[in-house]
Amino acid sequence: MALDLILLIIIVICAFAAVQMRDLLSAALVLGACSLIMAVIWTRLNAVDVAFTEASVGAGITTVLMIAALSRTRRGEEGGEERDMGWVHDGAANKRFIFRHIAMLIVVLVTMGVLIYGTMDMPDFGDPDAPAHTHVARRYIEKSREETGVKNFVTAVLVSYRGYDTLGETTVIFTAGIAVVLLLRKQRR
Amino acid sequence: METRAIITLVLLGIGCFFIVVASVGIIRFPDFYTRVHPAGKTDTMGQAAVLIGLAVYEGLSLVSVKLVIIMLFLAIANPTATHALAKAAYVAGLRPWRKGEPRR
Amino acid sequence: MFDVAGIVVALAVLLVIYRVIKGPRICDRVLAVNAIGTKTVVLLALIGFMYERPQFLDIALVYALINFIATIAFLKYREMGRLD
Amino acid sequence: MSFILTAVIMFGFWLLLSGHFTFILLTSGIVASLIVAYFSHELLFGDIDLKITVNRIVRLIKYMPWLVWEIIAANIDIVYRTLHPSMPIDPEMIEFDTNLKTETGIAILANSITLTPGTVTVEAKRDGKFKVHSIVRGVNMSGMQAKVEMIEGNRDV
Repeated sequence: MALDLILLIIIVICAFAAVQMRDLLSAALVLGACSLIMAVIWTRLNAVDVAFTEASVGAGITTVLMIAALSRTRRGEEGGEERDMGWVHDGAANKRFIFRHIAMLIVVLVTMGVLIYGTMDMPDFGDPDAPAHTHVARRYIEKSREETGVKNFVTAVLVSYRGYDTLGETTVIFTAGIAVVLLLRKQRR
Repeated sequence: METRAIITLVLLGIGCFFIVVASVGIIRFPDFYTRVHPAGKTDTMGQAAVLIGLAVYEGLSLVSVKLVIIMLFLAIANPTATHALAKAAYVAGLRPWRKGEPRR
Repeated sequence: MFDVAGIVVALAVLLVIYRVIKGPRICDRVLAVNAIGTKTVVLLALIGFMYERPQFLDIALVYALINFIATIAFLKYREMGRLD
Repeated sequence: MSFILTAVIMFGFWLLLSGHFTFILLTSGIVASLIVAYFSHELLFGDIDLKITVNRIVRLIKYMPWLVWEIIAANIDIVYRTLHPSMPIDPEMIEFDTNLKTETGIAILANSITLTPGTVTVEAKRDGKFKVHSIVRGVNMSGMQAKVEMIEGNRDV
Protein backbone atom coordinates (compact mmCIF):
# COMPACT_ATOMS: atom_id res chain seq x y z
CA MET A 1 0.00 0.00 0.00
CA ALA A 2 2.73 2.45 0.97
CA LEU A 3 4.51 1.68 -2.27
CA ASP A 4 1.43 2.61 -4.31
CA LEU A 5 1.07 5.83 -2.37
CA ILE A 6 4.70 6.84 -3.01
CA LEU A 7 4.36 6.02 -6.70
CA LEU A 8 1.18 8.12 -6.96
CA ILE A 9 2.89 11.05 -5.24
CA ILE A 10 5.78 10.77 -7.71
CA ILE A 11 3.35 10.73 -10.66
CA VAL A 12 1.54 13.85 -9.43
CA ILE A 13 4.82 15.70 -8.83
CA CYS A 14 6.10 14.73 -12.29
CA ALA A 15 2.91 15.76 -14.06
CA PHE A 16 2.81 19.08 -12.24
CA ALA A 17 6.48 19.76 -13.02
CA ALA A 18 6.00 18.86 -16.69
CA VAL A 19 3.15 21.37 -17.01
CA GLN A 20 5.03 24.07 -15.11
CA MET A 21 8.31 23.85 -17.00
CA ARG A 22 9.12 26.51 -19.55
CA ASP A 23 11.87 24.49 -21.21
CA LEU A 24 10.08 22.04 -23.50
CA LEU A 25 12.98 19.58 -23.71
CA SER A 26 13.00 19.26 -19.93
CA ALA A 27 9.23 18.84 -19.95
CA ALA A 28 9.54 15.96 -22.43
CA LEU A 29 12.12 14.31 -20.18
CA VAL A 30 9.96 14.70 -17.09
CA LEU A 31 7.05 13.15 -19.00
CA GLY A 32 9.34 10.24 -19.86
CA ALA A 33 10.10 9.74 -16.16
CA CYS A 34 6.38 10.05 -15.45
CA SER A 35 5.49 7.24 -17.83
CA LEU A 36 8.26 5.05 -16.43
CA ILE A 37 6.63 5.31 -13.01
CA MET A 38 3.17 4.91 -14.58
CA ALA A 39 4.27 1.59 -16.05
CA VAL A 40 5.39 0.47 -12.59
CA ILE A 41 1.88 1.28 -11.34
CA TRP A 42 0.38 -0.76 -14.18
CA THR A 43 2.61 -3.63 -13.14
CA ARG A 44 1.43 -3.21 -9.56
CA LEU A 45 -2.14 -3.55 -10.86
CA ASN A 46 -1.11 -6.76 -12.63
CA ALA A 47 -1.79 -5.28 -16.09
CA VAL A 48 1.37 -6.55 -17.72
CA ASP A 49 0.37 -5.77 -21.31
CA VAL A 50 -0.52 -2.18 -20.51
CA ALA A 51 2.76 -1.82 -18.65
CA PHE A 52 4.63 -3.12 -21.69
CA THR A 53 2.86 -0.64 -23.95
CA GLU A 54 3.37 2.22 -21.53
CA ALA A 55 7.07 1.43 -21.23
CA SER A 56 7.81 1.13 -24.92
CA VAL A 57 5.41 3.78 -26.25
CA GLY A 58 5.14 6.23 -23.37
CA ALA A 59 8.69 6.25 -22.13
CA GLY A 60 10.59 5.20 -25.25
CA ILE A 61 8.99 6.24 -28.52
CA THR A 62 7.12 9.31 -27.26
CA THR A 63 10.24 10.81 -25.73
CA VAL A 64 12.22 10.18 -28.89
CA LEU A 65 9.40 11.59 -31.05
CA MET A 66 9.13 14.70 -28.89
CA ILE A 67 12.87 15.24 -29.09
CA ALA A 68 12.63 14.77 -32.88
CA ALA A 69 9.81 17.32 -33.03
CA LEU A 70 11.79 19.76 -30.88
CA SER A 71 14.80 19.37 -33.12
CA ARG A 72 12.66 20.79 -35.94
CA THR A 73 11.08 23.59 -33.93
CA ARG A 74 12.16 25.72 -31.02
CA ARG A 75 12.93 24.69 -27.48
CA GLY A 76 11.33 27.48 -25.46
CA GLU A 77 7.66 28.13 -24.94
CA GLU A 78 6.28 31.19 -26.75
CA GLY A 79 5.68 34.29 -24.62
CA GLY A 80 7.07 32.48 -21.61
CA GLU A 81 8.22 35.62 -19.80
CA GLU A 82 4.89 37.42 -19.80
CA ARG A 83 2.92 34.40 -18.73
CA ASP A 84 5.39 33.78 -15.97
CA MET A 85 4.92 37.19 -14.40
CA GLY A 86 1.14 37.44 -14.45
CA TRP A 87 1.11 40.57 -12.29
CA VAL A 88 1.31 43.90 -14.09
CA HIS A 89 1.33 47.30 -12.47
CA ASP A 90 -2.11 48.25 -13.67
CA GLY A 91 -5.21 48.09 -11.48
CA ALA A 92 -7.72 47.12 -14.16
CA ALA A 93 -5.45 44.45 -15.63
CA ASN A 94 -4.84 42.99 -12.20
CA LYS A 95 -8.55 42.80 -11.55
CA ARG A 96 -9.10 41.02 -14.85
CA PHE A 97 -6.25 38.64 -13.98
CA ILE A 98 -7.76 37.77 -10.59
CA PHE A 99 -11.23 37.39 -12.10
CA ARG A 100 -9.93 35.06 -14.80
CA HIS A 101 -8.18 32.86 -12.28
CA ILE A 102 -11.22 32.69 -9.98
CA ALA A 103 -13.38 31.72 -12.97
CA MET A 104 -10.91 28.97 -13.87
CA LEU A 105 -10.89 27.72 -10.29
CA ILE A 106 -14.70 27.54 -10.25
CA VAL A 107 -14.81 25.62 -13.54
CA VAL A 108 -12.22 23.14 -12.29
CA LEU A 109 -13.98 22.66 -8.95
CA VAL A 110 -17.38 22.13 -10.63
CA THR A 111 -15.89 19.58 -13.03
CA MET A 112 -14.22 17.79 -10.14
CA GLY A 113 -17.50 17.73 -8.21
CA VAL A 114 -19.39 16.30 -11.18
CA LEU A 115 -16.75 13.63 -11.71
CA ILE A 116 -16.73 12.64 -8.03
CA TYR A 117 -20.56 12.53 -8.11
CA GLY A 118 -20.25 10.26 -11.14
CA THR A 119 -18.01 7.82 -9.28
CA MET A 120 -20.41 7.47 -6.33
CA ASP A 121 -22.65 4.96 -8.10
CA MET A 122 -19.70 2.88 -9.19
CA PRO A 123 -19.03 -0.41 -7.42
CA ASP A 124 -16.08 -0.70 -5.05
CA PHE A 125 -12.62 -1.44 -6.38
CA GLY A 126 -12.32 -5.19 -6.86
CA ASP A 127 -15.99 -5.85 -5.97
CA PRO A 128 -16.83 -9.32 -7.34
CA ASP A 129 -20.50 -8.41 -7.85
CA ALA A 130 -19.76 -5.41 -10.08
CA PRO A 131 -21.55 -5.59 -13.47
CA ALA A 132 -18.23 -5.78 -15.32
CA HIS A 133 -17.33 -8.94 -13.44
CA THR A 134 -20.60 -10.86 -13.70
CA HIS A 135 -21.22 -10.79 -17.45
CA VAL A 136 -18.47 -12.43 -19.51
CA ALA A 137 -15.53 -12.04 -17.18
CA ARG A 138 -16.18 -15.34 -15.39
CA ARG A 139 -15.97 -17.26 -18.62
CA TYR A 140 -12.74 -15.50 -19.59
CA ILE A 141 -11.22 -16.31 -16.23
CA GLU A 142 -12.33 -19.92 -16.16
CA LYS A 143 -12.15 -21.01 -19.79
CA SER A 144 -9.57 -18.78 -21.50
CA ARG A 145 -6.70 -21.13 -20.70
CA GLU A 146 -8.27 -24.11 -22.47
CA GLU A 147 -10.00 -22.13 -25.21
CA THR A 148 -7.04 -20.04 -26.33
CA GLY A 149 -3.98 -21.57 -24.70
CA VAL A 150 -2.79 -18.20 -23.42
CA LYS A 151 -1.60 -17.97 -19.82
CA ASN A 152 -2.56 -14.37 -19.04
CA PHE A 153 -6.27 -13.82 -19.57
CA VAL A 154 -5.93 -10.09 -20.27
CA THR A 155 -3.71 -11.09 -23.17
CA ALA A 156 -6.22 -13.79 -24.13
CA VAL A 157 -9.04 -11.22 -24.32
CA LEU A 158 -6.87 -8.77 -26.20
CA VAL A 159 -5.45 -10.98 -28.91
CA SER A 160 -7.92 -13.85 -29.07
CA TYR A 161 -11.49 -13.04 -28.03
CA ARG A 162 -11.20 -9.51 -29.36
CA GLY A 163 -8.62 -10.35 -31.99
CA TYR A 164 -10.37 -8.55 -34.87
CA ASP A 165 -10.69 -5.40 -32.77
CA THR A 166 -7.00 -5.49 -31.96
CA LEU A 167 -6.17 -6.19 -35.59
CA GLY A 168 -8.14 -3.07 -36.59
CA GLU A 169 -6.38 -0.95 -33.98
CA THR A 170 -3.00 -2.19 -35.07
CA THR A 171 -3.86 -1.41 -38.70
CA VAL A 172 -4.83 2.14 -37.77
CA ILE A 173 -1.59 2.64 -35.84
CA PHE A 174 0.47 1.11 -38.62
CA THR A 175 -1.18 3.36 -41.22
CA ALA A 176 -0.58 6.39 -39.05
CA GLY A 177 3.06 5.42 -38.69
CA ILE A 178 3.50 5.04 -42.44
CA ALA A 179 1.78 8.40 -43.00
CA VAL A 180 4.12 10.09 -40.56
CA VAL A 181 7.16 8.54 -42.23
CA LEU A 182 5.94 9.67 -45.67
CA LEU A 183 5.25 13.21 -44.48
CA LEU A 184 8.62 13.57 -42.82
CA ARG A 185 10.39 12.21 -45.87
CA LYS A 186 8.67 14.68 -48.16
CA GLN A 187 9.72 17.55 -45.94
CA ARG A 188 13.35 16.59 -46.05
CA ARG A 189 13.65 17.01 -49.79
CA MET B 1 15.35 -18.82 8.30
CA GLU B 2 17.35 -20.71 5.76
CA THR B 3 20.74 -19.50 4.59
CA ARG B 4 19.60 -18.44 1.15
CA ALA B 5 16.94 -16.11 2.51
CA ILE B 6 19.51 -14.53 4.82
CA ILE B 7 21.94 -13.97 1.94
CA THR B 8 19.11 -12.40 -0.06
CA LEU B 9 18.20 -10.18 2.85
CA VAL B 10 21.77 -8.97 3.28
CA LEU B 11 22.21 -8.31 -0.44
CA LEU B 12 18.88 -6.48 -0.67
CA GLY B 13 19.86 -4.36 2.31
CA ILE B 14 23.24 -3.47 0.79
CA GLY B 15 21.65 -2.73 -2.58
CA CYS B 16 18.91 -0.52 -1.15
CA PHE B 17 21.48 1.36 0.93
CA PHE B 18 23.62 2.06 -2.14
CA ILE B 19 20.60 3.08 -4.22
CA VAL B 20 19.48 5.56 -1.58
CA VAL B 21 23.02 6.92 -1.20
CA ALA B 22 23.20 7.34 -4.97
CA SER B 23 20.02 9.42 -4.87
CA VAL B 24 21.35 11.53 -2.00
CA GLY B 25 24.59 12.00 -3.92
CA ILE B 26 22.74 13.11 -7.05
CA ILE B 27 20.95 15.69 -4.93
CA ARG B 28 23.87 16.79 -2.75
CA PHE B 29 26.88 17.08 -5.03
CA PRO B 30 27.61 20.59 -6.27
CA ASP B 31 27.78 20.26 -10.07
CA PHE B 32 27.04 18.01 -13.00
CA TYR B 33 30.41 16.25 -13.23
CA THR B 34 30.44 15.36 -9.56
CA ARG B 35 26.85 14.11 -9.79
CA VAL B 36 27.97 11.72 -12.53
CA HIS B 37 30.05 9.88 -9.90
CA PRO B 38 27.16 8.56 -7.75
CA ALA B 39 24.94 8.02 -10.81
CA GLY B 40 27.59 6.01 -12.62
CA LYS B 41 29.05 3.96 -9.78
CA THR B 42 26.79 3.69 -6.79
CA ASP B 43 23.62 3.12 -8.80
CA THR B 44 25.31 0.35 -10.77
CA MET B 45 26.53 -1.28 -7.58
CA GLY B 46 23.14 -0.96 -5.90
CA GLN B 47 21.16 -2.50 -8.73
CA ALA B 48 23.72 -5.30 -9.07
CA ALA B 49 23.41 -6.15 -5.36
CA VAL B 50 19.60 -6.16 -5.43
CA LEU B 51 19.33 -8.24 -8.61
CA ILE B 52 21.94 -10.76 -7.46
CA GLY B 53 20.06 -11.00 -4.18
CA LEU B 54 16.87 -11.83 -6.06
CA ALA B 55 18.74 -14.38 -8.19
CA VAL B 56 20.05 -16.08 -5.03
CA TYR B 57 16.50 -16.20 -3.65
CA GLU B 58 15.22 -17.79 -6.86
CA GLY B 59 17.94 -20.41 -7.10
CA LEU B 60 19.22 -21.72 -10.42
CA SER B 61 16.51 -21.34 -13.07
CA LEU B 62 15.58 -19.40 -16.19
CA VAL B 63 14.46 -16.53 -13.98
CA SER B 64 17.80 -16.15 -12.23
CA VAL B 65 19.63 -16.29 -15.57
CA LYS B 66 17.37 -13.46 -16.76
CA LEU B 67 18.13 -11.50 -13.60
CA VAL B 68 21.86 -11.89 -14.15
CA ILE B 69 21.48 -10.79 -17.77
CA ILE B 70 19.55 -7.68 -16.74
CA MET B 71 22.23 -7.00 -14.13
CA LEU B 72 25.05 -7.34 -16.66
CA PHE B 73 23.24 -5.18 -19.20
CA LEU B 74 22.67 -2.42 -16.66
CA ALA B 75 26.27 -2.73 -15.45
CA ILE B 76 27.46 -2.07 -19.00
CA ALA B 77 24.79 0.41 -20.09
CA ASN B 78 24.79 2.62 -17.02
CA PRO B 79 28.47 3.66 -17.10
CA THR B 80 28.23 4.02 -20.87
CA ALA B 81 25.21 6.31 -20.64
CA THR B 82 26.77 8.46 -17.92
CA HIS B 83 30.01 8.63 -19.86
CA ALA B 84 28.10 9.74 -22.97
CA LEU B 85 26.30 12.37 -20.91
CA ALA B 86 29.53 13.67 -19.42
CA LYS B 87 31.02 13.86 -22.88
CA ALA B 88 28.01 15.75 -24.23
CA ALA B 89 28.26 18.22 -21.35
CA TYR B 90 31.99 18.60 -21.92
CA VAL B 91 31.54 19.19 -25.66
CA ALA B 92 28.82 21.75 -24.88
CA GLY B 93 31.45 23.58 -22.80
CA LEU B 94 30.24 23.00 -19.24
CA ARG B 95 33.09 23.96 -16.90
CA PRO B 96 33.77 21.66 -13.95
CA TRP B 97 33.17 22.95 -10.46
CA ARG B 98 36.26 23.86 -8.43
CA LYS B 99 36.61 23.71 -4.68
CA GLY B 100 35.34 26.88 -3.01
CA GLU B 101 32.91 27.89 -5.73
CA PRO B 102 29.20 28.18 -4.98
CA ARG B 103 27.00 25.17 -5.66
CA ARG B 104 25.37 24.91 -9.06
CA MET C 1 11.28 -8.30 2.71
CA PHE C 2 10.54 -7.43 -0.90
CA ASP C 3 7.88 -4.92 0.13
CA VAL C 4 10.30 -2.99 2.32
CA ALA C 5 12.98 -3.02 -0.38
CA GLY C 6 10.41 -1.78 -2.92
CA ILE C 7 9.38 1.08 -0.67
CA VAL C 8 13.00 2.09 -0.11
CA VAL C 9 13.71 2.10 -3.85
CA ALA C 10 10.53 4.12 -4.50
CA LEU C 11 11.66 6.65 -1.90
CA ALA C 12 15.01 6.86 -3.68
CA VAL C 13 13.11 7.66 -6.89
CA LEU C 14 11.24 10.38 -5.00
CA LEU C 15 14.60 11.89 -3.98
CA VAL C 16 15.91 11.88 -7.54
CA ILE C 17 12.71 13.57 -8.78
CA TYR C 18 13.97 16.66 -6.93
CA ARG C 19 17.00 16.80 -9.23
CA VAL C 20 14.81 16.23 -12.31
CA ILE C 21 12.66 19.21 -11.43
CA LYS C 22 15.36 21.53 -10.12
CA GLY C 23 17.87 20.94 -12.91
CA PRO C 24 19.53 23.44 -13.20
CA ARG C 25 20.91 22.23 -16.53
CA ILE C 26 19.41 19.86 -19.03
CA CYS C 27 22.29 17.41 -18.50
CA ASP C 28 21.43 17.16 -14.82
CA ARG C 29 17.86 16.30 -15.73
CA VAL C 30 18.87 13.61 -18.20
CA LEU C 31 21.25 12.15 -15.64
CA ALA C 32 18.46 12.04 -13.07
CA VAL C 33 15.96 10.51 -15.51
CA ASN C 34 18.55 7.87 -16.37
CA ALA C 35 19.01 7.12 -12.68
CA ILE C 36 15.22 6.85 -12.28
CA GLY C 37 15.17 4.36 -15.14
CA THR C 38 17.74 2.15 -13.39
CA LYS C 39 15.77 2.26 -10.16
CA THR C 40 12.56 1.45 -12.04
CA VAL C 41 14.11 -1.72 -13.43
CA VAL C 42 15.04 -2.77 -9.89
CA LEU C 43 11.56 -1.86 -8.68
CA LEU C 44 9.93 -3.95 -11.40
CA ALA C 45 12.06 -6.97 -10.53
CA LEU C 46 11.10 -6.52 -6.87
CA ILE C 47 7.39 -6.24 -7.73
CA GLY C 48 7.65 -9.44 -9.75
CA PHE C 49 8.97 -11.20 -6.64
CA MET C 50 6.34 -9.57 -4.40
CA TYR C 51 3.61 -11.15 -6.50
CA GLU C 52 5.65 -14.34 -6.89
CA ARG C 53 5.30 -13.94 -10.62
CA PRO C 54 8.85 -13.52 -11.94
CA GLN C 55 7.58 -13.26 -15.53
CA PHE C 56 7.54 -9.53 -14.85
CA LEU C 57 11.27 -9.64 -15.48
CA ASP C 58 10.58 -9.44 -19.21
CA ILE C 59 9.23 -5.95 -18.67
CA ALA C 60 12.27 -5.09 -16.60
CA LEU C 61 14.48 -6.22 -19.47
CA VAL C 62 12.53 -4.09 -21.97
CA TYR C 63 12.82 -1.17 -19.59
CA ALA C 64 16.56 -1.45 -19.29
CA LEU C 65 16.84 -1.36 -23.10
CA ILE C 66 14.38 1.52 -23.54
CA ASN C 67 16.01 3.64 -20.88
CA PHE C 68 19.36 3.29 -22.58
CA ILE C 69 17.91 4.08 -26.01
CA ALA C 70 16.10 7.19 -24.78
CA THR C 71 19.28 8.54 -23.20
CA ILE C 72 21.31 7.86 -26.34
CA ALA C 73 18.62 9.47 -28.55
CA PHE C 74 18.71 12.57 -26.41
CA LEU C 75 22.49 12.74 -26.59
CA LYS C 76 22.40 12.35 -30.34
CA TYR C 77 20.02 15.26 -30.54
CA ARG C 78 22.29 17.35 -28.32
CA GLU C 79 25.36 16.51 -30.34
CA MET C 80 23.99 16.79 -33.88
CA GLY C 81 21.04 19.09 -33.29
CA ARG C 82 18.73 16.58 -34.98
CA LEU C 83 17.79 12.94 -34.86
CA ASP C 84 17.82 11.73 -38.47
CA MET D 1 31.41 -16.78 -39.49
CA SER D 2 30.01 -13.73 -37.77
CA PHE D 3 26.64 -14.63 -39.32
CA ILE D 4 26.53 -18.01 -37.59
CA LEU D 5 27.78 -16.59 -34.31
CA THR D 6 25.15 -13.84 -34.35
CA ALA D 7 22.40 -16.35 -35.18
CA VAL D 8 23.48 -18.61 -32.32
CA ILE D 9 23.56 -15.74 -29.84
CA MET D 10 20.16 -14.49 -31.02
CA PHE D 11 18.65 -17.95 -30.71
CA GLY D 12 20.10 -18.36 -27.23
CA PHE D 13 18.51 -15.09 -26.24
CA TRP D 14 15.21 -16.24 -27.74
CA LEU D 15 15.30 -19.45 -25.69
CA LEU D 16 16.10 -17.47 -22.59
CA LEU D 17 13.19 -15.10 -23.03
CA SER D 18 10.58 -17.60 -24.15
CA GLY D 19 11.08 -20.51 -21.78
CA HIS D 20 8.71 -22.67 -23.89
CA PHE D 21 10.17 -25.52 -25.86
CA THR D 22 7.39 -26.54 -28.25
CA PHE D 23 8.15 -27.27 -31.88
CA ILE D 24 6.40 -24.24 -33.39
CA LEU D 25 8.02 -21.76 -31.00
CA LEU D 26 11.50 -23.23 -31.55
CA THR D 27 11.06 -23.11 -35.33
CA SER D 28 9.86 -19.52 -35.33
CA GLY D 29 12.75 -18.70 -33.02
CA ILE D 30 15.26 -20.16 -35.46
CA VAL D 31 13.67 -18.30 -38.39
CA ALA D 32 13.58 -15.02 -36.49
CA SER D 33 17.19 -15.29 -35.33
CA LEU D 34 18.35 -16.13 -38.85
CA ILE D 35 16.54 -13.07 -40.24
CA VAL D 36 17.99 -10.81 -37.54
CA ALA D 37 21.45 -12.28 -38.05
CA TYR D 38 21.22 -11.73 -41.81
CA PHE D 39 20.50 -8.04 -41.34
CA SER D 40 22.78 -7.25 -38.45
CA HIS D 41 25.74 -9.61 -38.25
CA GLU D 42 28.08 -6.92 -39.53
CA LEU D 43 26.93 -4.57 -36.80
CA LEU D 44 27.59 -6.95 -33.96
CA PHE D 45 30.95 -8.43 -34.89
CA GLY D 46 32.34 -7.22 -38.18
CA ASP D 47 35.41 -9.20 -39.13
CA ILE D 48 36.76 -11.15 -36.20
CA ASP D 49 39.60 -13.50 -35.57
CA LEU D 50 38.20 -16.18 -33.30
CA LYS D 51 41.50 -17.11 -31.61
CA ILE D 52 42.38 -13.56 -30.55
CA THR D 53 38.83 -12.96 -29.37
CA VAL D 54 38.76 -16.07 -27.20
CA ASN D 55 42.15 -15.14 -25.74
CA ARG D 56 40.86 -11.70 -24.93
CA ILE D 57 37.72 -13.05 -23.31
CA VAL D 58 39.78 -15.36 -21.10
CA ARG D 59 41.99 -12.46 -20.04
CA LEU D 60 38.89 -10.32 -19.47
CA ILE D 61 37.47 -12.94 -17.11
CA LYS D 62 40.79 -13.00 -15.22
CA TYR D 63 40.55 -9.20 -14.93
CA MET D 64 37.01 -9.30 -13.52
CA PRO D 65 37.69 -10.13 -9.81
CA TRP D 66 40.08 -7.22 -9.50
CA LEU D 67 37.48 -4.96 -11.15
CA VAL D 68 34.71 -6.10 -8.80
CA TRP D 69 36.95 -5.40 -5.81
CA GLU D 70 37.72 -1.94 -7.17
CA ILE D 71 34.01 -1.28 -7.72
CA ILE D 72 33.25 -2.10 -4.08
CA ALA D 73 36.09 0.15 -2.92
CA ALA D 74 34.81 2.93 -5.21
CA ASN D 75 31.33 2.70 -3.77
CA ILE D 76 32.51 2.85 -0.18
CA ASP D 77 34.51 5.91 -1.19
CA ILE D 78 31.46 7.57 -2.77
CA VAL D 79 29.27 6.72 0.22
CA TYR D 80 31.83 8.33 2.53
CA ARG D 81 32.04 11.48 0.42
CA THR D 82 28.29 11.74 0.00
CA LEU D 83 27.30 11.31 3.61
CA HIS D 84 30.17 13.30 5.18
CA PRO D 85 28.65 16.62 6.34
CA SER D 86 31.36 18.84 4.84
CA MET D 87 31.66 16.75 1.65
CA PRO D 88 35.43 16.30 1.15
CA ILE D 89 35.72 16.71 -2.61
CA ASP D 90 38.18 18.63 -4.75
CA PRO D 91 37.49 17.83 -8.41
CA GLU D 92 39.79 18.30 -11.38
CA MET D 93 40.14 17.19 -15.00
CA ILE D 94 42.99 14.87 -15.98
CA GLU D 95 44.20 14.11 -19.50
CA PHE D 96 46.41 11.19 -20.42
CA ASP D 97 47.40 9.01 -23.35
CA THR D 98 47.20 5.25 -23.64
CA ASN D 99 48.50 2.77 -26.17
CA LEU D 100 45.13 1.07 -26.69
CA LYS D 101 44.35 0.28 -30.31
CA THR D 102 41.02 -1.54 -30.43
CA GLU D 103 37.61 -0.06 -29.76
CA THR D 104 36.83 -2.85 -27.30
CA GLY D 105 39.92 -2.07 -25.28
CA ILE D 106 39.07 1.60 -25.14
CA ALA D 107 35.48 0.82 -24.13
CA ILE D 108 36.66 -1.54 -21.36
CA LEU D 109 39.11 1.01 -20.01
CA ALA D 110 36.49 3.80 -20.18
CA ASN D 111 33.90 1.76 -18.28
CA SER D 112 36.50 0.56 -15.78
CA ILE D 113 37.56 4.13 -15.10
CA THR D 114 33.95 5.13 -14.55
CA LEU D 115 33.38 2.27 -12.13
CA THR D 116 36.54 2.62 -10.03
CA PRO D 117 37.38 5.03 -7.20
CA GLY D 118 37.09 8.73 -7.73
CA THR D 119 37.13 8.93 -11.51
CA VAL D 120 34.66 9.21 -14.39
CA THR D 121 35.59 9.11 -18.06
CA VAL D 122 34.58 12.28 -19.87
CA GLU D 123 36.10 11.70 -23.25
CA ALA D 124 37.70 8.64 -24.83
CA LYS D 125 39.03 9.12 -28.32
CA ARG D 126 39.73 6.43 -30.86
CA ASP D 127 43.48 7.15 -30.82
CA GLY D 128 43.67 6.33 -27.09
CA LYS D 129 43.50 9.84 -25.62
CA PHE D 130 41.44 10.00 -22.43
CA LYS D 131 39.94 12.86 -20.47
CA VAL D 132 38.93 11.94 -16.94
CA HIS D 133 37.04 13.86 -14.28
CA SER D 134 38.42 13.04 -10.88
CA ILE D 135 36.69 13.84 -7.62
CA VAL D 136 39.96 14.29 -5.70
CA ARG D 137 43.30 15.58 -6.89
CA GLY D 138 46.26 13.38 -7.70
CA VAL D 139 44.76 10.05 -8.86
CA ASN D 140 47.13 7.59 -10.51
CA MET D 141 45.72 5.62 -13.44
CA SER D 142 48.72 3.70 -14.71
CA GLY D 143 47.93 0.41 -12.91
CA MET D 144 44.54 -0.06 -14.52
CA GLN D 145 45.86 1.13 -17.86
CA ALA D 146 48.52 -1.59 -17.84
CA LYS D 147 45.92 -4.22 -16.90
CA VAL D 148 43.59 -3.29 -19.78
CA GLU D 149 46.50 -3.16 -22.20
CA MET D 150 47.31 -6.70 -21.13
CA ILE D 151 43.75 -7.82 -21.93
CA GLU D 152 44.05 -6.36 -25.37
CA GLY D 153 47.38 -8.15 -25.69
CA ASN D 154 49.13 -6.29 -28.49
CA ARG D 155 52.47 -7.76 -27.58
CA ASP D 156 51.88 -11.48 -27.39
CA VAL D 157 49.32 -12.01 -30.17
